[in-house]
Amino acid sequence: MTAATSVPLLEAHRLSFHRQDEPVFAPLDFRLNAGELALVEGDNGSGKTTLLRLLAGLLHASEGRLLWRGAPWQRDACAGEILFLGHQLGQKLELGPRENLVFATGLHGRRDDITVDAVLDEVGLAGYGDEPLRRLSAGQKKRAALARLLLQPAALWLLDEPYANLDRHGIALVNRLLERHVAAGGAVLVSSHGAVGFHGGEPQRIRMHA
Amino acid sequence: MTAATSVPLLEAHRLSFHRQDEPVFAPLDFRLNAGELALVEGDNGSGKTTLLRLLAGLLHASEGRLLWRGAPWQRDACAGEILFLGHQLGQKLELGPRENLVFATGLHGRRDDITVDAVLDEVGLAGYGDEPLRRLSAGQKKRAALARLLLQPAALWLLDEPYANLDRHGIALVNRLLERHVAAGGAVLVSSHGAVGFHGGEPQRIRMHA
Amino acid sequence: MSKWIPLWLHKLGSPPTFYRFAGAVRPWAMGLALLAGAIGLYGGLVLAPADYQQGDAYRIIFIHVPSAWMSMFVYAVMGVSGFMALVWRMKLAEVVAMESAPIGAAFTFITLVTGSLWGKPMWGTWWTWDARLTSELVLLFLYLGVIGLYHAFEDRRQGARAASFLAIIGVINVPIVHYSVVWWNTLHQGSTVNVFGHSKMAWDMLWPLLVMTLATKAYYAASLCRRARTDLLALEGGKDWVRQIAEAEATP
Amino acid sequence: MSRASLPRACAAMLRRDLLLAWRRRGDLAMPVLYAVIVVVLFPFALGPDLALLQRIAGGVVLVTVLLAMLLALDAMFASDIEDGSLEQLVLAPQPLALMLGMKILAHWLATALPLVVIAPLLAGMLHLPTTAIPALLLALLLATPLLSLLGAVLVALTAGTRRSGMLLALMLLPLCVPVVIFAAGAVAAAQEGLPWFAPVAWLGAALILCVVLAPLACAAALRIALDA
Amino acid sequence: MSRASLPRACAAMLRRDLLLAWRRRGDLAMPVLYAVIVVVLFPFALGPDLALLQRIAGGVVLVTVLLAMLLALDAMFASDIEDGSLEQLVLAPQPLALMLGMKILAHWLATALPLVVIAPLLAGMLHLPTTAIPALLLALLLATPLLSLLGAVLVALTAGTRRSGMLLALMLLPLCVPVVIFAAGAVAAAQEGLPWFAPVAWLGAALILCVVLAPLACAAALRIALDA
Amino acid sequence: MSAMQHLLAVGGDAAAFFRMGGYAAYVWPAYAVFFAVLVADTLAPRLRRRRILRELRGRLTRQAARERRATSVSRSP
Ligand code: HEM
Ligand SMILES: Nc1ncnc2c1ncn2[C@@H]1O[C@H](COP(=O)(O)OP(=O)(O)OP(=O)(O)O)[C@@H](O)[C@H]1O
Ligand SMILES: Nc1ncnc2c1ncn2[C@@H]1O[C@H](COP(=O)(O)OP(=O)(O)OP(=O)(O)O)[C@@H](O)[C@H]1O
Ligand SMILES: [Mg+2]
Ligand SMILES: [Mg+2]
Repeated sequence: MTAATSVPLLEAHRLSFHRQDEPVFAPLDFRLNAGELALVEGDNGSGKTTLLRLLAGLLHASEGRLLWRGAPWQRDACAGEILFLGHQLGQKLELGPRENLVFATGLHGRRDDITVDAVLDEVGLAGYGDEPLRRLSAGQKKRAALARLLLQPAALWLLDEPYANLDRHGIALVNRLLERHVAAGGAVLVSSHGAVGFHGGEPQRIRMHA
Repeated sequence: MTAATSVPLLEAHRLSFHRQDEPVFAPLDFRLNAGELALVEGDNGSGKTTLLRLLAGLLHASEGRLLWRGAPWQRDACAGEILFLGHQLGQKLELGPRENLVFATGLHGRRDDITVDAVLDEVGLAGYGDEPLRRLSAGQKKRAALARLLLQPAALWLLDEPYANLDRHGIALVNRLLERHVAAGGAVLVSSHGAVGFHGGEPQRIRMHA
Repeated sequence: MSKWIPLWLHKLGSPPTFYRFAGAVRPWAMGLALLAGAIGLYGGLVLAPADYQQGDAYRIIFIHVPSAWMSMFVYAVMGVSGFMALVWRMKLAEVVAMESAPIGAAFTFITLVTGSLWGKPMWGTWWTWDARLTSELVLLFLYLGVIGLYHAFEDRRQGARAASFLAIIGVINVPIVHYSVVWWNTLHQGSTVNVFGHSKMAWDMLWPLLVMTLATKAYYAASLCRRARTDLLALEGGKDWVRQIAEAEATP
Repeated sequence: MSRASLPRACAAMLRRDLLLAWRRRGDLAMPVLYAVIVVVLFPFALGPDLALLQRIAGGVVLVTVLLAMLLALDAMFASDIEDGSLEQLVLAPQPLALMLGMKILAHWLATALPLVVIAPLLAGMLHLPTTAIPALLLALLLATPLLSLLGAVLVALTAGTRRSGMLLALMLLPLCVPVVIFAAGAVAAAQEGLPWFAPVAWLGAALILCVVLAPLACAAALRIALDA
Repeated sequence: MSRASLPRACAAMLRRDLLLAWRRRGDLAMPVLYAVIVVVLFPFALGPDLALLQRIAGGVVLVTVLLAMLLALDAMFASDIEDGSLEQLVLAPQPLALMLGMKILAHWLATALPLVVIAPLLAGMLHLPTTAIPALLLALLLATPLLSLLGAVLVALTAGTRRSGMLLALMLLPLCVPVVIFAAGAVAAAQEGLPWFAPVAWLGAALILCVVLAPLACAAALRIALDA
Repeated sequence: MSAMQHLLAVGGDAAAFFRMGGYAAYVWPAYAVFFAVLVADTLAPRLRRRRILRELRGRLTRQAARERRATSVSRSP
């Protein structure tokens, strides 16, 4: 994608989030450069999902500072540069994978170097393009959501447990996607309980403590 | 739990299930004795979930025979002996883990040797007993569902991806539960993409082919 | 349980056999329907004299009453085959029940429309909310409900079973339609035709009515055969005998 | 270990559904509010002609209450299907019909009873003569559980489908018509000072029949609809 | 790579929502059927007195159509919140207000328009004089989008809460009343052969104001509601 | 009176026949609806049959293609 400057893409200083005046996780400090991958680690309920939603701009930090490309985080500055994939896949169960993808590209833009069919093929949904998602298995639904990673342009990926429900081919697929994105200068934050097999150097680890 | 006779608990002969007259998986043959664990393996969309729902009695087999303790499968014969845990957890999001558990025991009966509080403690939800499930993290919801395994009496467990969304303590917990159940003479069918660490001998494997 | 079903029925119940059987029956039934229809209409529209009270308007009777009878008859058939579909899980019974529904709905619709067209000159209104008219309208809704429920399911066989269940529940409405004129005092005519005993109707008018009744019954048989054949093709898409038919018809 | 006894299972079912209703009490108040809105809007839509309002009051209140019930009916099993609770219920060793009967009872208590309670208020807003109010209440007390029971069977039938809303309405209409006819007949008779026992007796007889048969039908329908 | 242009994004939004509406057409037909049921039930509840029916026809059709719309309003964002689509919309680089405007448009096209189309039929079933039908249609064509827009703001406000149903109804009632008054005024005037331009003009003015402001308010409300 | 004679007698006045004693506006639409609905009921399954067979042939071709691909893939490694 774009610039691999010396300014980190994302930088957090003593970042924390409170629910009903109680901190969900201890204040965090980290910086993520373009071309880097960071793992968000922690036990169930330690606040991984909360952190990712915070970074995506769906929640407001209660304390601390968040910088995007060196400047204070602002919605408009990073609009369209962040791709967030959460526990809820954001896909319509009545539509097929293809229709869902086409809508997503209409909203978020798309890469020129790849077609929808090629994407569906790559995530292993060839032949299922027009089947309503409701009729797909758990793993197939997940793959349909992952297809967005291939098609949409974004500098930063925020992936919440992308490996859940996938078989070993699916896990390999996610690892391949991560490597490719990082190699192309993108940055990734992944939360996961194992299963990450990343071949591009030791990733940064962000540990969550409740 | 009960008898470890020579009659297998569950026996399938050329079992298959059709959707719109097309087979979802190739005809299956297997037998499961009390005190045994079987892994259901297969890629995404190969029919694991379908098989487990079939065995639970939620779907009707299209072809083949299914025997329960040697006699043809009948709803009444195995009512209350099967515990099924699917992708959907069957828990009410408005209720807390404790309320959900109490309801489940009201419906399915309960073991005498353990209390609800002890169960919540064991699955790592101590202190979350009265929090509505809606406010729990993905992994915590899963644990609330798994608590039923401890509290409910059942000869056969049918678990569909019990490891998804769990951290390593959670995975260890599931493995511990499986071992204990099998040691007590229960039988288990687990579908999973890895993560099973079973110390009670090499489990039987049921491979699904579309 | 399937032991109770006689052997010949069991054999006929196999889809390819029934497909061929229905194919053989259909032209005969259709021929009978056309012939009886022609005779009945000629008798009713041309030969029968005008009514001394209603003038020529009464000639609607030759389609109204047979259609009204069919609307109830078809529902009964649907209910019975629906019951068989549920109890014995017979594919053929499912097909018969589900393919009867649109035909029955068509006859019910005809009854309602011809009834209102008759009501305007006779009662001075297209529609009143009296017991027979309302229960016939309810019958139409029941048919539509059955059809809708059938198509709402993604799995056709499951849809057929659910819709059969609804059809069975709705069977109570059939006696209500029939006896509504007895139980409630209504605007609509009471029973005037009695096939076995003494009818209140002149023979000149009665025989075309009976012939038209035969015609509609034959038409139902013919239409059901065609629809059942079509449905079997859809249901048995995975089987060889259907594939052969598909490939055979691809050549022209 | 102890198997769950039947009374305990029934109690558990009833308790859970009422608890859930309480937790979602906002959603529950919806039918009531809806009925109030209708009754408030009518005078605005028709103009404040007292005699006219009085003339239609009984009918409007009846139709409104029944429609408000229909609103809530659609959701009877929806959330249970979505989160898999219904599967667990089907797998439980208890007789399904009985459990469903409990669910229907809880649903009626939570949605229809409040409507019946405010019905006199609604009737008062439309100036229904007080003499007709006992008839209205009795008719509603018989008609609402009847609709709950019949509706439950149909909702169960559409449980496996995606487009349940329309179908449900389509299938319910034929069932509503006779109920409305008898209930309205009772109210109209009472309003005119005539005896109104006969139509209410019919409703009662239908209710008794339904209490016995509907849960069984509901269980059968549900088993059919979920098997996919 | 290509950023999505604004017109393309709008088109994508509209297309998707209409496609979804089509896939769930069963649910969509629900308000229409619901309106039909109401209109069928009324004669039963009130007795088949032609003059009476004619007298109340306009008001009943108006109230029925608006209520049927309210029914569907609740679901405007519900499924999008549940499956996370709304989050994705908020994160998209497009102006949220515009996207929501498209959603409201699609919702109106899919739920209100069919109601407006069958309104003359409903009016006919209740024997409304044909002279009043143009006024009824025009009043509905202005009143329904008004309600969609206002409703959307309220739905957005209640999006994050669990008990949205009651809140929504409670907040919508005060908004419905003036709309009903003006619309019913127009129909009543037309029925009596009086000029009915003034009330319709008021509705039109309100609609124009809302078309501009409601999407912005909706976007602001949604951002507030989702941040939890 | 033979049927032929009768036809001549009545059919001779075709206009009167079509007038239906003043009730033409009710009788003929009724018959028209009767025939129109039954004709539609006859035609609908024909169209459906054609569509079903077309779709089935499509499915068969797709399946054949998939099988060919599957065998070639399993041979390659
Ligand atoms: C929309 C209006 C009408 C509807 C829905 C309707 C419906 C029916 C039905 C369902 C039957 C069959 C009843 C049975 O055999 O159990 C029937 C029979 C009949 N209808 Fe109508 N009808 C309508 C209007 C009329 C009118 C206007 C007339 C004539 C004035 C009429 C004359 C008859 C006669 C003579 C029979 C045969 C009765 C018998 O012998 O059983 N109908 N109608
Ligand atoms: N409700 C449904 N209707 C139609 N087809 C379905 C339905 N559910 C699943 N399928 C199809 O049936 C096949 C088997 O699905 P199933 O959910 O059993 O797979 P699975 O082995 O559990 O996969 P996963 O590992 O992704 O959970 C898939 O190809 C899927 O597309
Ligand atoms: N909507 C909510 N309202 C209130 N509390 C919440 C909500 N969602 C999560 N929590 C609480 O916040 C904490 C962090 O939850 P979060 O979902 O971020 O955990 P997580 O690290 O993603 O866990 P998991 O691995 O199970 O997904 C948990 O203790 C949870 O109980
Ligand atoms: Mg999480
Ligand atoms: Mg699965």
